Amino acid sequence: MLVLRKFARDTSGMVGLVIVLLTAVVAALAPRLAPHPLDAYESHPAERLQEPSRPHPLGTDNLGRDVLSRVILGARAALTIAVLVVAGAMLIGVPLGLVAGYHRGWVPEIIMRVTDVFLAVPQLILALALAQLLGPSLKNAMLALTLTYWPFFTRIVFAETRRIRVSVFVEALEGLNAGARRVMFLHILPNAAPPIIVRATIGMGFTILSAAVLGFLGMGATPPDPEWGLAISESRQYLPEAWWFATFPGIAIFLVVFGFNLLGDGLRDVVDPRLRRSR
Amino acid sequence: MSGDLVLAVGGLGISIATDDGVARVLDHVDLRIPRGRIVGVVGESGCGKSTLVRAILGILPRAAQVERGTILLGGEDLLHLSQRELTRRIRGKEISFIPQDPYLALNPVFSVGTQLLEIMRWHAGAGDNGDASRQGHRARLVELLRAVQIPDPEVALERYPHQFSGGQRQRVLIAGALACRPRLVIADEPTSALDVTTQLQILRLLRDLTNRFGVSMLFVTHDFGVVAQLCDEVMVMYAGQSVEAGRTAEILDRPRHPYTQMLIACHPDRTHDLTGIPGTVASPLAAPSGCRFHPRCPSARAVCSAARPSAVVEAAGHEVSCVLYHGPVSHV
Amino acid sequence: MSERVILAVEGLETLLGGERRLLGRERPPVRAVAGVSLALRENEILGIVGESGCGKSTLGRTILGIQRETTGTIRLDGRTVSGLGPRAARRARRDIQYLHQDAAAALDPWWSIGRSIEEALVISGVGSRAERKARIDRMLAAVGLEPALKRRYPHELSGGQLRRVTLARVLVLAPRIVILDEPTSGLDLSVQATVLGLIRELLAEFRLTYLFISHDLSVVEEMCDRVAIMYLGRIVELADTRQLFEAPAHPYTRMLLASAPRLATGQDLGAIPIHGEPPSPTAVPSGCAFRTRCPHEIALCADALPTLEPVVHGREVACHRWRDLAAAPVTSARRAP
Amino acid sequence: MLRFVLRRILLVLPVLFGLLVLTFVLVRIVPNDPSAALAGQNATPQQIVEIRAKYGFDRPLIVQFGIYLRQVVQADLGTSIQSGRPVARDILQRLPATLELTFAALLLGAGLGVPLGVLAAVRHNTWLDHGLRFFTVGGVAIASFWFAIMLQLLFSMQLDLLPLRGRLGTAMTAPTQLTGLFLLDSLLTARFDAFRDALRHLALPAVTLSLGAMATITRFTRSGVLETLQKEYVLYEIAAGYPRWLLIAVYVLRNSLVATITQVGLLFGALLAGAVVVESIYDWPGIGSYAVTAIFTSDYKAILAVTLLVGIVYSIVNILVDLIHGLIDPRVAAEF
Repeated sequence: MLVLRKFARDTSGMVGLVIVLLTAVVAALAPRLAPHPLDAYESHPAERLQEPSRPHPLGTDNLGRDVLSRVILGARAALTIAVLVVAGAMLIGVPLGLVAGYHRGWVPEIIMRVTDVFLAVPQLILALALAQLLGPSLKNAMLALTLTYWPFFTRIVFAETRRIRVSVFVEALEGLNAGARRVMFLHILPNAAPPIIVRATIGMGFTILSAAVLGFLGMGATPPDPEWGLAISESRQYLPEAWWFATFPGIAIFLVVFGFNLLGDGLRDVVDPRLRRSR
Repeated sequence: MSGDLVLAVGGLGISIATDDGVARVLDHVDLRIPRGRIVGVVGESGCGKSTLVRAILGILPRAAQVERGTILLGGEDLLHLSQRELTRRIRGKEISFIPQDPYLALNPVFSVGTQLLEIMRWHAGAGDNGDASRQGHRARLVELLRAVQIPDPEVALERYPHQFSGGQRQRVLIAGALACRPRLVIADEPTSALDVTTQLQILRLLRDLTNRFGVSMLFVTHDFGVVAQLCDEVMVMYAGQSVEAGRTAEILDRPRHPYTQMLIACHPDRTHDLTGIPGTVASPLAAPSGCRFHPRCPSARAVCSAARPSAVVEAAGHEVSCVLYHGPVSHV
Repeated sequence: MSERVILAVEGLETLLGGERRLLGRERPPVRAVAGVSLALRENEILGIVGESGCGKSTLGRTILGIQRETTGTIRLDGRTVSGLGPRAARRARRDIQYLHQDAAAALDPWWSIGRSIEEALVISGVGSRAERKARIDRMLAAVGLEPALKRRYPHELSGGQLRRVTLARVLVLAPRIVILDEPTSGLDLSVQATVLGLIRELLAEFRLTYLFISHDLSVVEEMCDRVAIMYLGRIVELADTRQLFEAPAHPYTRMLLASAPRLATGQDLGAIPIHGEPPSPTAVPSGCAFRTRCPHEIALCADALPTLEPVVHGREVACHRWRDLAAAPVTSARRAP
Repeated sequence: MLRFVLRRILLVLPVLFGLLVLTFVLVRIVPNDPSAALAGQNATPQQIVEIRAKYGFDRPLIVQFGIYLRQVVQADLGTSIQSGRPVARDILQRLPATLELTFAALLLGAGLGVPLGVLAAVRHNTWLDHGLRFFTVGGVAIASFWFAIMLQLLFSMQLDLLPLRGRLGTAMTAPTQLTGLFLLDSLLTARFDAFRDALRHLALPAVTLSLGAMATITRFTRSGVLETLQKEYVLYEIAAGYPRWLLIAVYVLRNSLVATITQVGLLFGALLAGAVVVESIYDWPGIGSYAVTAIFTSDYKAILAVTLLVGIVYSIVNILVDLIHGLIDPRVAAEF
């Protein structure tokens, strides 16, 4: 396909793809890759806050656990959260956007007004409030993120559907007397897919960041889970001496989110016809 | 044809590097525009009309490469000028441009007056920007808007493009094209987005104004009917080659080149058996050698694929690039 | 062409848009079609001609049924098919199909040509898979396309090929009437000729009737049996093609004919006075809509709406002054003999 | 234009109403016992009973919503558990600090982001463009709380160049309150020592907060300029002989800024969200750190009030964005 060939030429997009694939592999094989897989939950007070060294390349934390191992194990948590939250948000948001964009009348009106309300508060703040009300736990954090992320998909799908709905080929299908469901799911949805995919890709990175913030503020993962945001939060009182404790989980977050963003950005350029021509 | 040429394009060849290889968009184009005349350039899509226009204006895309040829404006080869000189002296000043789609050609967020006065101010040059000349520009622009029959020109200057109809916008653009007293106006299908009654009014205006201001015009179009209405002379292009040029009546009534003959025969005013021209225009990525029309030409011979035939003078000012006319005497 | 009327439209009116929003500027509806009556005869090509915004496309869409008529009746073979909801209207009018102006845009870019054509049959619930394939192959051959094309995608085809594909998609449903909306717009002259030739061949082969919407007078003169001229939602003149082009009766028809670029030498650009642009469809003048641009306007034109009245057999004009003007000479660029 | 403004404001009203419904739903329906939740963890049974009576939790939901609505309109947002003072007063007192921080970040982000974006577009597909792309994609990939800690680690703890936390040094008295923005107040009252100190304290939080905004603005300005450069009117302007610098600096930029400004409106939300994290790390006495403390102490009234306030501020900013939009592009205002 032309699109794939074009994407293959896009260096930064490919770098993003490689980072994302590597992260996926690391997450899948985390317990095998981590040098000290048991450090997820075991502590070794004797070895606390050791500088990076041969046995602990990234040092140890306040409980003597291997930072490298916990960073690797954290990848699994981060990716799981991202996939579940984005998938959940799409499951809610995409059909709503499709229905609101295709039909006219009060149902779309209500859907879009509710979406507006959700979008009027920054997602993170809403998620924080919701997570707090539901009670701090990883499960509730994910639920809060999902329940506040779907409007982004609704809005994109809505706009795309409105645009495609008035296109000539949809009118031609109406001339052939095609039904609403056929037009919506067989024609509009595939045509709206590229921006949805881009949004989902970037949304993965975004969700990893948000989840880390929730973890950092104590609204997400709970100790002793190996989660990056939580780890950085735990590290604060040991600064500036134990700099490695704070630094490496942050670099891990950066790398993974960077990978998703590069990938999404590359995909955007491929699917965005406006930027295809260069003058 | 007199020696008094405003513009002379000779043997122009341009290629553009694309993802799929080098496209030889223009192979060999000759074009002459005598002073005070309106010369039409006609051809179907992909014939290289717009590349020719962009080459003359010096606004070819970055990937384009001029391989050979000259573009002489009053004896000066524009291809040898830097972008800086083109901007300072040529574009908008010596050669101005009327674009295809009046709906898209004006910047929507600036008033019409701001846009047109900016051009005039810029081309007036440094040291000529005092209040007096500013008033002068404004007065001249109002005069021009009146000449293109924009009602209330003073008020019109303050208005935004979306407040004008398509025909009025095209009038504004014509006024803009004449603002800096150019020698040559290039009009790129300026009426194809307009309805026929509006089109005729615009064509009339162009005809009157070229006479009145003594400018020459290059008029690009795909419509032979418009050529018949407006142009003194016409040049026919096929796949990056100029194939025939001459007086309009001569070309329309006695076309010499097989392509011109077949194309004119496709016009519903000239035919009743709608058969078209067999085959399709070759991609510039894999253009045929020699005369690029030879794969579709019923009169093609072996020599046609060898080299592009040079132009032959067939009648006064009528030149054809086709071996059918390569007699022993008339060869130039 | 027979005299049998296959489609009769009576007093058709279509209002478009129109909304009143909170604190927003009120937008009155546009009468895109403002009372059109016409009869389409079996196996004829009836041209609908007018400038952009005259309502010719809306008329086509209303007759097709994807745009609902506000008032008026449409009878197909004597059967009333108007006054129905959108899907019911299309079911009742399945004998009418529509060819879109922009063939490239009329096909879903994600679907292969074969699937797009087959979908027309699937929606109509036609036949088994094998039967559909046979019908599609036959139709592709009829429009002059290779069966191998079925696996290609719209962006891989040329303008002429796409036009043939969209023709095949509507003809595979075996319609009796096809509304052709600017069927050659955007095509090069040489391609236009072959497409027009094909359209004419198909008329005979499938015993079709065409409503031919166009702004290109050269094409219309070549293709159509009869022509209706529209101005701001109304038909102002309806006549046999030859009659109309030889002796246009309505002042607007005269203006249109005189403006049209024709392939004839020795034209005089200034022969006919033409002024103004068509008024906005949201502010149609009272009485005769054309009076603001008409050189022959009298007081009556502003007061009374002229209706289509028969002039001679088969010819109708909506002008208060056609009798006075019939005497006046007409200049227009005529096609070369 | 007036009609346009009024219409924009009217369109926001349903959103604000929706916001009230949302916050109402959040606190009345999500927790098991809203009275207990509202009273806080250390409340006595007596307090819970009082709360129940005050908010009418024994009455039908619709009545409760009416009570809630009246309280909000009267700016009675309840008493904060952490400070023991009315939430509305707490918020009013802390709002200027947050505004100072977010505006500083926005100014920094736009001031650098717009030129960088134009540069990237003009040098499209060069190493500079690719480098800036790395920056724009990377800038939004950094967790702000981590970035804040890293900056503290480097500039405060290791190099000792800038203060670690707070809005002013402990020895410094705050300038007389006029606007509540320390930078502005200190300048207006000619307190240059306070200005210097406030600026030093503002530097790290503002840089932290602006990083993502700057990246986003750069990116949208770049694509806006690139898109505008492909427009037909730019081709016309080039053909009319506009020099390139004039074309880009005036004609292209103004069109491209439409996209950028829309983005700034959306970014403001991200900035407010970012302020929550950044303020709590730098101990910045604004709404954000207030919200975080509220979360830790389960101070529902404060959480709700902040959510409501952020929604209102965000809506106002977006009205402003639309107005600027209308001023830049006359077609937008003409639509209404």
